[in-house]
Amino acid sequence: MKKYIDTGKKDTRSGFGAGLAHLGRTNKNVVALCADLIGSLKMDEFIAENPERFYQIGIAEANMIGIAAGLTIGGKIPFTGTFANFSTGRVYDQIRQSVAYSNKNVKICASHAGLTLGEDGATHQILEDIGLMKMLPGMVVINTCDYNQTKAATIAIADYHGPVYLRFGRPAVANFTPPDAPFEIGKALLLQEGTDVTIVATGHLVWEALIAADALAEKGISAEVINIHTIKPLDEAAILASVAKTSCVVTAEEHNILGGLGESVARTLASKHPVPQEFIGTNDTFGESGTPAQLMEKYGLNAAAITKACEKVIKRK
Amino acid sequence: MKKYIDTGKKDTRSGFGAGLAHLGRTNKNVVALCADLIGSLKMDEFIAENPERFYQIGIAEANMIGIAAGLTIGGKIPFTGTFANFSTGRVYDQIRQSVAYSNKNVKICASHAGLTLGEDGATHQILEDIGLMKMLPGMVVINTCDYNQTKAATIAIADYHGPVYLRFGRPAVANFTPPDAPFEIGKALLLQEGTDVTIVATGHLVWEALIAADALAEKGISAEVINIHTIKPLDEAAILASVAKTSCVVTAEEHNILGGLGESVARTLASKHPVPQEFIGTNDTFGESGTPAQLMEKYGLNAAAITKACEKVIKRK
Amino acid sequence: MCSPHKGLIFTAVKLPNKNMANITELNQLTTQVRRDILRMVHKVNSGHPGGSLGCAEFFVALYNEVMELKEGFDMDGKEEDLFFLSNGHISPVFYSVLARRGYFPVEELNTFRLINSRLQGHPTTHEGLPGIRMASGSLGQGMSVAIGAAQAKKLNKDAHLVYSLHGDGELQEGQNWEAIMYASAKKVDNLIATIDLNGQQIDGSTDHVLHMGDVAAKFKAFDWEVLSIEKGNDMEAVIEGLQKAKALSGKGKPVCVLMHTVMGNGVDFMMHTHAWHGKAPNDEQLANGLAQNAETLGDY
Amino acid sequence: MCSPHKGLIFTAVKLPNKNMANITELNQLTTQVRRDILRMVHKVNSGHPGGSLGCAEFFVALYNEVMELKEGFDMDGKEEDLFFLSNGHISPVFYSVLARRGYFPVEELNTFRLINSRLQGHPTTHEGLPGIRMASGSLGQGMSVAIGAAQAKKLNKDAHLVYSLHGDGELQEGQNWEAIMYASAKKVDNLIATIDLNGQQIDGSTDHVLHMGDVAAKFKAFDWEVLSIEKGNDMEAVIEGLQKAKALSGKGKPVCVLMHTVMGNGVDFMMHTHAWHGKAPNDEQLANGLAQNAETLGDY
Ligand SMILES: Cc1ncc(C[n+]2csc(CCOP(=O)(O)OP(=O)(O)O)c2C)c(N)n1
Ligand SMILES: Cc1ncc(C[n+]2csc(CCOP(=O)(O)OP(=O)(O)O)c2C)c(N)n1
Ligand SMILES: [Mg+2]
Ligand SMILES: [Mg+2]
Repeated sequence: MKKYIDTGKKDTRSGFGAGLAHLGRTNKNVVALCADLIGSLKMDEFIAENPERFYQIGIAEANMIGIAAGLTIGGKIPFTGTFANFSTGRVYDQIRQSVAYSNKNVKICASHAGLTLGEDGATHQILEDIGLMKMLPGMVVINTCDYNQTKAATIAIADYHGPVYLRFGRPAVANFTPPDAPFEIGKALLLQEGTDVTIVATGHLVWEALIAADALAEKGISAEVINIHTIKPLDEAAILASVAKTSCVVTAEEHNILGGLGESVARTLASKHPVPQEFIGTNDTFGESGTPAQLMEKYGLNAAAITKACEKVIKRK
Repeated sequence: MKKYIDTGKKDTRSGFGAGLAHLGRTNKNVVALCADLIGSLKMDEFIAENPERFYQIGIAEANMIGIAAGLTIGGKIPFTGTFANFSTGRVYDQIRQSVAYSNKNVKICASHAGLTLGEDGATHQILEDIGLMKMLPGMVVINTCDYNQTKAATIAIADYHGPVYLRFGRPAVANFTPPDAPFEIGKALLLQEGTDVTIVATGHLVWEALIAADALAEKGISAEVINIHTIKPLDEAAILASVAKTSCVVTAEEHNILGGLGESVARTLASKHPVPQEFIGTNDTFGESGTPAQLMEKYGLNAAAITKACEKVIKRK
Repeated sequence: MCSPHKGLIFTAVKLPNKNMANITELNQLTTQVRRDILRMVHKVNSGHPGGSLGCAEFFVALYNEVMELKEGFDMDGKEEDLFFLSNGHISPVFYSVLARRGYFPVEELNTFRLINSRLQGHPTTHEGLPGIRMASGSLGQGMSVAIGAAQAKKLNKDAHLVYSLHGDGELQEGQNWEAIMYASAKKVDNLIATIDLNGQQIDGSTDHVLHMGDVAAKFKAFDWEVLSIEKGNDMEAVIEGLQKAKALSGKGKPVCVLMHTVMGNGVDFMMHTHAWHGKAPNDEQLANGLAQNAETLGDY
Repeated sequence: MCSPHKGLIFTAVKLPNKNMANITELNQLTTQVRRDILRMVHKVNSGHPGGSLGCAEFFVALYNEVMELKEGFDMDGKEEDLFFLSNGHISPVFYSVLARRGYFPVEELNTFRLINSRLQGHPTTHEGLPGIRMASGSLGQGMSVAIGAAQAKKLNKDAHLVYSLHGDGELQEGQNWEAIMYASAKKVDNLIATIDLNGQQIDGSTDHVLHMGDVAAKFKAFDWEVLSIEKGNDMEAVIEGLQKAKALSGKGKPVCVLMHTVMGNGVDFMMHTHAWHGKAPNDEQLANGLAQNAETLGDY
């Protein structure tokens, strides 16, 4: 088995901030917008270096999306930044019409996604944003797993022409992907090869999936781990190839099991190759206040939960 | 096979209007709100009879949802009315916080859902509202199939305490369910028994599914047809019982195949009983202007498409 | 009044001679546009004649007298004035004026709201229709978009202006007020937003549906430059008003033009009522309406 | 100034004697509330002290002097005044005042933002905390809710009032302006909406982030009755202002109270800056802050 080393805990949003700062230096068309959450989104460096290319919108997310769409007319590549909830559910119709349907080159960058937002509680912990964004035709949906990957993805999406939703999070988590790995939109990463079960994980749960795979290996179970950083377009070929070997799958996401990655995988498999699947995600519930670790434990979103789900799904083959 | 008779084409939204008028007479706590679309929502009768219980909000859907939530405090049962797009995507965060998370007794009633809205085109043809609403914990999601069922559902949801999303449509379609059938939230209706394939259909596609079942019968294929008027909570038992017989399923909805009923069914089956499934719905595309029939034909949402999908899925068993 | 015209676009169509554009010619074009509107919505028995007819002078003036336009069409629209229609339901007037300005063949008006058409019920970029830079239809989004485009122009050191149009009922959408607050706070002074103050929306008059009070006072309280066009269906008044707005731009404030129009203007039985907001005339009504607007430049 | 009090609620807690409530007692309670706020956010190293401290006088006045409250708590709140907190992030002050008013045990403040608590980061009905009738946290939604509750009161022929609080930065959200336009158009005159004009939001002063101009002029242009409390951290001024607002209610217009407060008020190093909008004090800072607000009614 491959060994993955945590090179030190870092928040994914800082990866976004670093990527954006890099773009500020390398791509003059990149502009950034924020709705009164500069610090949380780690946009300070970009702003300090490119004040004329930053738009402080105030607490008006709908206006932010519209302005971003307008800025593309004239050749700008706008990166909008706010919490995931206010990046998606708050402005769904605005994204739908002015960005997705109009095919504008807007990058919607969303921090504090999911339960790991922590103490602010349920009003801020969106667990539906992947589902919201994946339903929009033409929208690319990315959920990165660590600092390095978030930085790479931020840089990569500037070179892709079209609407992108980039989801990342608040807490410091293991940073384990190579700092120099190029980010390829839509290309799943096979992190661990295995034969008994496929784990398809995204975002913060990729690291948990790797821990689960280790735990399973100790029990003699060979788990394949796929980092599905891009939820749309989904790398169906990678998933089908893996399931062809393992004949069962566990999906893992920091998201409601209704509407998210898990259901995309279930649809893909039901269409092509039906197999037993277990769903790691929140079970149709709102979150609550607590520390990220407490919440991930309480709502069953960690390595232990993934391990159990793998054991269960294998029995269902 | 059972025979279903179209007693005359009627629009489902008129069923809503009739149900609301009935409630106006029978339940003094029912109030109605509209965002400048009274005629389209068929609210005229309720308003004429209960002017003091009607709130004209103007073109401000977010405000409408908030006011509805507030009206529940004091014991009112608010029914909000606007197009499906402006009932959901436009106000997702408002519904999320002020209705779903706050568990307010608001009935969000949405007309002109899906492609059959017709000539107004894609900005108005929401194909994601089922997915949007199903992801909200505690939200009941209903998509009725004809005038009679819409009227019955409208009346029934007033007696259920909690947030409800009721989806219906614009065009006149076959009216074939019994006018006196009680509406039971969450209880699937077995319309046609069969052994070769299960068709799980909702909304306007239920009638198409019945036509498809007839066509299949002529080819010697026995299709079971389930009217899944309630998408959430999903009647999993009914679906599993049927699939236990037929071992394959076709889902049919006037909605993107990403995020909707089809994926809910796929998740259910992947968790309990994986079988081949085909998805009738729009294939991740925006709609366009055209007549309802033209659009349903172009985007593959009719009896012919369901028939083909059934034949395909049976081969995949 | 005769601003330099940057030439025709695409196809040679029946346009008033740009170098001698005069009020009579613009009025003739307006009458033809009214015919187009009526015929378009009649043919498919759907669409929005009321607001379209009321804004005919505005569109004709804007595209044939007021805006500086480049030859050809590209999405970026650099070094030319831009226009965004926020109240997308009045697409018929937009399509007619774009076609007759040369953005696409006038004959294509025949495909309005038909399946597989570039002339969708509400304007869209999705089908590649020249002249359209943003989808609209879901109300309330256009001002934000126009602001973004205006700020891009500033960044690009492009001195051209951005125009937008909004319904009065549409102003009930809160996103407008986010945009209105932002535009003055950030000194977006290359934006001229016009409000179609026809006093009507779907369910009745704006007074009846949601009384909007003094709209001018609201924009002023939000620190905009505000001017009125009292006669929004008088070509000279519209042009004069828009030229005044131009003159007020670039001085640190966004400019709002409150344009008083009559819904359904030019077709007597459609005037002054919300009834024709989104209803097509039948055959007889069409004939009546066309009789009131005699052919000038040739029907499509 | 001494309105009749409709009695205590639930538990016997240290409350100023309602029948002889006086400014000194209310100020003592306010100081205790400030201690509660500091200790709550310090314990979990998260939460929003700045806005909470600035609104302490308002909450104490509202719940102990201004509102008519029934005994007990039910969701419908018929025949009593209601309050909605739209800027839900200042939950610490809300929780402290509710607890000390008797809605739930003061000791429960210990559970603020902990897992399995009824005292969520932002107020919610989801965990059944008495005193809360609507979740907030996502900004901009509370005025609509308050309007709905006020209209339900009218339908119920309940003459009580509905109060709400909103941040100044929060007013940048467009939904507020939908609600503001609606409330005057529909004569929702049993609503008293207070704005916490502290001039600060997350990224800096409101002037810096998105200059809001003359807020009073905006409300007036939207046809509201507007009054100001210049000294929003002076108990007498707050009570006087709210009583004036009460007197203005019922006359056909919604009432807006522009309350000038100091963010972080009562803790010198937290005052007049956005820095403490959402940051908890460390141990030393806590000690310092508590030293500036000596215990009056007993810490929880
Ligand atoms: C967000 C949204 N809500 C509702 C509608 C439905 N709708 C279309 S036009 C209209 C009335 C618009 O009134 P106004 O802006 O005054 O336009 P006019 O009727 O004068 O043309 C409404 C409510 C919509 N298109 N978008
Ligand atoms: C819709 C929404 N957008 C953004 C946020 C993040 N947020 C929380 S508080 C805040 C600033 C609020 O400013 P103000 O209303 O003035 O409150 P104050 O800082 O004075 O307490 C922001 C942007 C939010 N909670 N909701
Ligand atoms: Mg109008
Ligand atoms: Mg503030």
